[in-house]
Formats: sequence, structure tokens, C-alpha cells
Amino acid sequence: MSEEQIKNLEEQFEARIARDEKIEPKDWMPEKYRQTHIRQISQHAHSEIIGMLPEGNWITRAPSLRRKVALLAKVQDEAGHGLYLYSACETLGVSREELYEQLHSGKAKYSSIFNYPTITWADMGAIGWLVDGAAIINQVPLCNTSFGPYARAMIRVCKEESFHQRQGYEIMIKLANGTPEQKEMAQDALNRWWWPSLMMLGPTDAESVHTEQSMKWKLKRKSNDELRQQFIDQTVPQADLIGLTIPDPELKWNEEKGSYDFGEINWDEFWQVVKGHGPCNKERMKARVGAWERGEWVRDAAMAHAEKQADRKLNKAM
Amino acid sequence: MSEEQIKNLEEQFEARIARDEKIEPKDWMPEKYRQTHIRQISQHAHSEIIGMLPEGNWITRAPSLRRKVALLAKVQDEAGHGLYLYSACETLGVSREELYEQLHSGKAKYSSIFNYPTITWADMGAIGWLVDGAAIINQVPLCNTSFGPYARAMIRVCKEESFHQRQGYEIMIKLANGTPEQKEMAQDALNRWWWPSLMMLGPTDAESVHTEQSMKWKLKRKSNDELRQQFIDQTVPQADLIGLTIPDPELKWNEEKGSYDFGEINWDEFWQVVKGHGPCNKERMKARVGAWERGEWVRDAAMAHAEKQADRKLNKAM
Amino acid sequence: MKNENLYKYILGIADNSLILGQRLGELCGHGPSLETDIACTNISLDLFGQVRSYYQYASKVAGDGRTEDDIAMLRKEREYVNVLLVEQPNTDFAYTMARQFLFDMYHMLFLNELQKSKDVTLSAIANKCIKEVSYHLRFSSDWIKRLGDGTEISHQKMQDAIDGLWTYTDELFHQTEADKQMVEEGIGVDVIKLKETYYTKVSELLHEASLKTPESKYFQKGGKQGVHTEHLGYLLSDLQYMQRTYPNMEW
Amino acid sequence: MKNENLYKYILGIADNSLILGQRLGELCGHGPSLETDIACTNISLDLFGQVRSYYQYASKVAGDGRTEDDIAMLRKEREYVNVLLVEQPNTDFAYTMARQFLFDMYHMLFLNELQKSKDVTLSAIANKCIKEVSYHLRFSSDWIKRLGDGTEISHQKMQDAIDGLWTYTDELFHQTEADKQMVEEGIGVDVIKLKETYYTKVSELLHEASLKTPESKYFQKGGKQGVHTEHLGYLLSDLQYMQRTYPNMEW
Repeated sequence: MSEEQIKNLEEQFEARIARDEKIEPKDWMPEKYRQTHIRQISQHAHSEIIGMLPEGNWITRAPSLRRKVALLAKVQDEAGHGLYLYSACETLGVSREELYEQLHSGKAKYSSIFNYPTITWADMGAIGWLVDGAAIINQVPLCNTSFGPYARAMIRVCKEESFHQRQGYEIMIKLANGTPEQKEMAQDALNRWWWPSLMMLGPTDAESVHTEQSMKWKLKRKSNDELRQQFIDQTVPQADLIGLTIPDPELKWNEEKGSYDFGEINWDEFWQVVKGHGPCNKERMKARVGAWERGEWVRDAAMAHAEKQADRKLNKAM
Repeated sequence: MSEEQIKNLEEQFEARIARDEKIEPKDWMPEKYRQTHIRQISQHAHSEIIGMLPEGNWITRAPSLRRKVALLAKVQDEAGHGLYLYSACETLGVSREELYEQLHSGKAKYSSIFNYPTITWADMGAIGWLVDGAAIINQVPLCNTSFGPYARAMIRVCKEESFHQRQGYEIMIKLANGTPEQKEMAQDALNRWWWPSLMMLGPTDAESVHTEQSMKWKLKRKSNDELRQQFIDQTVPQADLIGLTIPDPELKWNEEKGSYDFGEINWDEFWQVVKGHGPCNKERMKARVGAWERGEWVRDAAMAHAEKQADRKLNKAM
Repeated sequence: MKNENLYKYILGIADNSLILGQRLGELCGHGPSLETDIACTNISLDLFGQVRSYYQYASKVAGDGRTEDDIAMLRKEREYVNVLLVEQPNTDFAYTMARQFLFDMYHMLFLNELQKSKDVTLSAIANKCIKEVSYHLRFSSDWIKRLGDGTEISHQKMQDAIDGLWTYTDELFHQTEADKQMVEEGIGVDVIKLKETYYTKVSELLHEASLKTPESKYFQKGGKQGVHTEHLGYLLSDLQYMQRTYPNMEW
Repeated sequence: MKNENLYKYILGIADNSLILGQRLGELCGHGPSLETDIACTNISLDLFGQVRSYYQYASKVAGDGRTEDDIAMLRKEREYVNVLLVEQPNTDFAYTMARQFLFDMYHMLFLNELQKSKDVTLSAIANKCIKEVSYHLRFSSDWIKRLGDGTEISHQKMQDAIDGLWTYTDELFHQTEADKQMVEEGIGVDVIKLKETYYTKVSELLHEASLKTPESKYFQKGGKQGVHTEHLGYLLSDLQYMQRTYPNMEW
């Protein structure tokens, strides 16, 4: 193809996106679009998979059968999200094995929030309420993103996530209205998860890269700081409602701008965790890589069996 | 050596034993004596080592710090017994590795009692009281056995065992005098450990092999049935004293013979466990073999390091 | 308790699902593939759903104010009456699948009969569960075949798992006094009658999977009397942790 | 509580020994050789002995009727204030020995100072413990050298263990508010002053063992504030099992 032809295609492509048409896997797309989407969708898929671990940590210790069932269902949903996000990613011409390899080698990232430990039951509430809450704010705009498979996956994901978020908040309500010990547990979880949740909305706009391009492709609709403000404005009243205190002495309603002012985020901690030195980065990777390695003989066997079955069918047919 | 010379030596050997002289490792001894002792001493050593497992199972869950310390000390003692019994055995010209190999391959036996699971804390009491109690009855006569290293080891072992036995009985006293739940726990442990403890004294005399030879070599002083009777007569009053019931409806004081009559032992169960099909035979072997295999690189490293150190010394000296 | 045998009978069923569900729950996020993770979590979820139905009924039968959670999480180690099979650890994926298959096959036959129970609640629960369990059985059977007839390594591992767990199968067909009473009253399932079919069907599938049916005639028992393997205690200390540490609270 | 800082200070010392002792207790009968089994059990035993002295003292200081066992076994997960280092799992023998060494070296320097405490009870405990701990340190140091300077495999495993656990060393030298108060009163040890000596001595031994001293400057913290790794919860569910399940009983 000549340079001009490519330019032409690119212009048509951008025009389609501008008209809110969906790009489908078989459509022509610029290589950068493909790569950006592989990166973002797989990062999202990895986050779902790694995200199973901190919550999975409390399945065996859930305090009631009802909560255990709900937690199992939630973790199963996350595995499901992972599954169809990987599928969406595969439509861009990358294999699941390659994506895993990127995760296991540390090349691919996942959401840093999952590098914090879940140390009490209340963390199950806080994760649902805050982490899924922040995730939804990140993800709702993606339901209208330009790449069809990703947009459709996000519609389903967001629906389930908001169910999870309500479920998490409901755990917090129960604790906050419970015994003093339970209330303390809830407050402690909020204290530990609040700041990392704010970090989930990404670095400040000043530090953020790729934003302009992402806006054009509808991978992003609002800036990180806007999303963060939205999250705070939405969450603070929820905390107030159940009598929990946001652990930020500088948090204050700003009548003029119609939203909350808040304190300085510890960006050193943010970057330490992103770079692989958070409290659980190593544990998480060890768990995933370990599962993958321990599972190798199982996957090999499944493959071998499928081949044998195919051969047998073929032999019968001949 | 001529046959006559050997016969001569054998006669002198038997005479020495008859005079209650001790046989020492460097003394001449009949091959059968050597083999019998290797078998019995190593079996005893293995029992100490395997015996660490059922009790080790409750170290992390001991109900008080005092009990935890006592349990750790007891298990450590058992390891110590294992250590000097293996040493006694090694004086007969067999290496520790060979002995382990016999254990791990299933060729060597160990006391069947350790193939029962420890499922409540009261089992720590029952093991001390009953299992160590039966062991002492088996072992006290061995303090006068003919083979010097074994006899000396047994003196030390018996002293510690009787401490363990008192400690176990003391656990039972505390439980029996405790809450109804604790008393029930103690009774339940007695119910489960009573019959296997009777089996520890070995098959009935009718089924027992090697006895005559063992008597001559002072490896045995009384028959299994005599030892069993002694154990029962000693233990029943101890149970009575703390208000626990021996789980044998046929148990009855026999005024005439001055000892207890008791019910039929389930010898099918005995042989099933001896043959490797008890509740925990596989678990115990898996634990030991697993530890040994996982430890191989450690032992290799220790050896390699020792060689390097020796070389360095030598080089320095030259 | 007015109907103690029925209460005991319900626990005898429910505890199996509770403990097996708990074991599967340990694996969440640690399986050999995302698909097996989802399936195992799903089976665990089904089992806990069943468990809730049973314990809610048991709570009603007991009528002493104990809730489903009290029954599930506040008994002593000697009061759990699950079979030894389901408490065996997740040694590796072959063990996990063999344990599942050996239980699912029984579970399927059992529920099929329980549907005919005179007790309408049990019959209704059985009716609801059987669809789920037939999926479990299909899933575990498929893996027995895949691993049995996969690679040399997987064949060996699966044979080891079947051999290792075989000793716990016979107990599935033991009857407690409560069981016998319930059979007599037309409420319980006469498990003895299921035994032959069970071993035939298991053998058939093992054969299809190129695996040998173990010949050992030595079996372990005790679970139904609350005499468990040493594995159960540790499982319970996690299962009960929250209820024990924070008693009498709502979650 | 009249002397809350002292109480907290004692727990800060005792919890380290408690949790490390518990970890070592898990290994009993599962070590690479009989000799190491005996040694690890012995170290565990020493640590629990120390723990009893500290908690008995803490019980006296608290003066609210809580016994040594209540303090050891009936706190919530967020109330244990051990450093993260000691709760790390027994991944393999290299990790076990590396954890031991990295703690023993600190423990030794710490007790050496604690002997000079104005608090006569703490000073006496330190005096008693230091002999035990110097044996622990000799034992763990020897194994660092054996494994570091043994085979290629053992060298790699030991280096991995040191690298993996390094991130938990810095926390040993953090001070809580209670710590600072106790230092001011001449009761507590100013751990910050031990830091340089610690890293020098550790580096020297690693060098002697042909191992590299890690250069990473990223460290984990939180244990002293009761924010632990996910490993601690499971350890506690076993540690507390009996006290939680059978409350208010004598054993």
C-alpha cells in the first residue's frame, strides 16, 4: 500500500470513530490502534485475574454462608470478565499464551490496587465498595469506546461490577451498623483502602501519557483528575451515610466549585507499587506463575487428549 | 574360622549374656544377633521419628503456651531418642542412610500406633498416658538387655518416657476435671486410643514369633500377653481415679487371678494397620519421604560445604 | 430434639457438600487454567448453595434457634459427619478431579433416590440439586478421561490419585443408625443399594479413561462417626475463624 | 491501663518471638534431617519460653485479669504487632534459615541493649534470653554459610531467600510512639542505633557465605501497626483455634 493509501484509510478510520461507528476485528485499523488496544484490554483482563487473589483469600474464611456464596459468585464473575476480555483481545491477533507470558514476565501491568493485602473481612466490603466503585468510574465511559468487542465486553462488565459495588457497600453497611468491633473493622478497612482507591484513577493529568490519542479513540473520555473528583464526590456521601470517616483531614466540601477538596496523594507510594515493590506484588506474581507452572502438565494432557480424540474420529471416518 | 571355633565363640557369647555381661559393638557376635538387633533398634528409632508426626500435628494448635512448650519439648525428646537409637544401631555396622532407606521403602516397620490420627487436643493426653505408658512397659525390661549401647539408650529413653507419661496423664486429669466438653473430649480420646494401645504390646503369644531367642538375648523378658495384662492392670485404676471409663464392657476385676479380665482385641484391625492399611500409614510415609526428598539439596549442600572447608584447611596447612 | 434422626440425616448429606465446597474454594485463582478456575468456583458455589438449603432445613428441624451458620460453623471437630473422601487435600489437580469424580458419581446416584423421599423438603432440594450435580459429574468425568488418556505423566498422576483416594470410597455406602431409621421411614436413601451401580459406573469410566480400577479391599472409615483424618482440623480452623472470633454478630 | 506504653512495648517484643516460634513449630518432623528438626524445635521452644516471660509480665502490667494465654491467643488480627519478617512462610529450608538469620542478628543486638533497660524485669528476661539467642544466631549463620557456599543449587536458593526477605528487614528498625516513649524513659532500646551495625554484620556474613547483599531500597512495613501480610491470618486461625473454640477453660 502506498503512503497515500494508508493515509486515506487512516482518515476514513478516524472519521468512522468520530461518527461513533464501532471498529470490528476484521476491519482495517492502524497498527498503533491495535497495539494500544491489546495493551489496554489485556491489562484490564490481567487485573480481573489478579483481582481474584485478594478476594479469594477470604473465601475459606467468609463469616456466613450467605457471604461465602456471594463472594464465590463475585470471584467467579471476575474470572468470567477475564475470560471475555482475553477473548476480545485475541480478536486483535494475539494469543492467550502470549498475553499470559507478558503478565508472568512482568512486561504487562495490572491494576496496582491488587497489590495490597486483604487482612480482615471488612476488606471484602471495602474492595467492593471502593475498588469496584473506582473501576466502574474508569470503565463506564468504555461502554462507548470505539473498538466493538471491548465496548460490548465493558457493557457486561459494568453491569456486574455495579452489582458487586452495591454488594460491597452492603457489607460495609452491615459492619457499620454492627457491634463496635465490626464498625471498627469497617473504619479500618476504609482507612487502608481509601488512598489506594484514589490512586486507581491513575496519575495526575500532568503525569499522564497517551491521553490525547486515547480521547480520540474513545478509550478515554475524561481526564484522570476528573474521574478522581467524580469518585470522591460520589463516595464521600456514602461514607457519611453509614457513619464512617474518610481518612483525609483535608477533605472539605467546596461550595464554590460544587465538589470536594481533598488532601495530597502519596505519589511515591503509587510509583513504588507500580514499579513492583508494593506489599503483595511478589506474592501475586508468585501465585499466578506458580498456578501456571503447576498446571502445565494438565494443559498438556488436555491437548494430547484432544488430539487423540480427533485422530480417532478421523480413523473412524476413513 | 572353623565351624568348631565359631561354635566355641557362640557358646562363650551366650555364656556372657547369661552372666549378665554387656555385649559391646566391638565384641564378636553371631550374625543373627547383629541382624536381630539392627532390626529391633532401628524399628524403635523409626517409631520415635514417625511418632513425632501425630503429636507435631497439634503444636501449632496447643490450647495454652504452657502446653505448647511442653509438647514441643516432648517432640524434641522423641527426635533425640531417635537420634541416639540410630547411633546405637550404627555401631552394628549399618549406616543411617540405609536405615532411612529401609523405612522409606516400607521394608522396615515402626510402631503401628502412630498410624492413627490425632484429631482433638485430648489425643495429646491419651498418647502420653496410654501410648507412652504401653511403650514404657515394653521398654523397661530393655534397660537390662544384653547389647550395651541399646541398654544404655533405653535407660535414658525410659526416664524421659515416664516423664512424658505423667505429663500425658496430667493433661487427662485437667480435662477430666474440666468442663463437660473437656471431659467428653478426654473420654472420646480414651475410647479411640484404648484398643490400639493394647495392640502396641504385640500379637498374642500364640501368634508371636522370635520370642524364645529374644528371651535368651534379653530383648524380651515377658510375653506380649503378660505385658498387656500388666498395662491393663496399671491403667484401669488410673482411669477410675479421674472418672473416665475404659471402653470395654467386658473389663472386670478377677479376684482370683488378681488382675483384670478384658474383651477380645480386634486383631483384623491390628493386621490391617501392620500391613500398611491403617488410617494414616500413607500420610506418615508421605510426610517422611517428602521431608527427606525435599531435604536432599540441603544435605548435599552441607556435604559440599564441609568438603570445601576441609580442602581450605588442607591448602592452608600446605 | 423432636426429630433428631432427621436432623442428623440432613447433616450427613450437607456436611459432604460443605467440606467439598470449602476444599474447592481454596483453589480459587490457583487452578491450571482460567476455565478450570471458573468451573471449580462454580461447583463450589453450587455446593454451598445446596448446603444452605440443607442447613436451613436442619435449623427448622432442630428448632432451637440455631441458624444455618451456627450449624455450619459452630460445631466441634468431632461433630462434623462428612465422609473422609471430601476432606482430602488438593494435592494436585489429579487428586482434585479424582476426589470430585468419586464423589459426584455417588452424589448423582444419591440425589436421584433422594428425589423420591417422603420428606417433601428433601425431595425438593434433591430435585433442585440434581441438575447442578449432573453438570459436576460431566465436568469431573471429562477430566478423568482427559488426564487418564492424555500424556504419560497425566495418566500416572491420575492413576495415583484414584489409587490414593480409593480407600475412602467404601465409606460412602456406610449407614449410621440415623440413616437406617430414615430409610425405614421412607425419608432416607438406602445407600447400600447404590453400591454396586456406583462401582460399575466408576469402573466403566475409569476403563474408558485407560485407567485401572484399584483392587485393594482395605478401606478407611470414620467420617460419619466424626472420626476424621488430620486434614479436617485445619480446614475447620479457617472455616470457623470468623464465627469463633466474632461470636453472635450479623454479617 | 496505667502503663499502656510499657504494655505495648512488651507486646512489640513478644509478638516477634510468638509468631516466629509458631512458624518453626509447623516444621516439626518435616525438616531436611533429624538434626535440623531437633534444632528448629529447640529454637521454637526457646522462643515460646521467652514469649511466656514477656506475656506474663504484660499480664501484670495490664492488670486487667488477662492471662498470658489471653494475650497470646485472643487478640484480633489487627492487634498483633510483630514485624512482617517473622510471619513469612516456610517456603523452603533456605527461606526458613534466612528468616531466622535476619531475625536472630537483630534479636541479638536488641537483647544486648535490652539488658541495660531500667526496667528490671525486661533486663532480667533479656539477660536470660541472650544465651539462647546467641545459639540461634550461630545455628542460622552456619546454615547461611553452608547453603550459600555449598552447591550451586543451594547457593541460588539461599540467594533467592535473602533477596525475597530483604524487603522486610528495614521494619526491624522502625519505632512506634510507644517505642519512642520507652526509649525516652530509659526502658526501651533505641533500635535506630542498631541499624548500621545490623546491616554491617549481616553483609559480612553474607559475604563470607559467598552471597550478595541485596541492593534494593524498597522496603515493606506495617507489622508494628498491625497491618500484616496475608500469611498471618491463617497462622492465627490455627494458633487461636482451641482458645476460640473452647473459651474460658483451663488446660
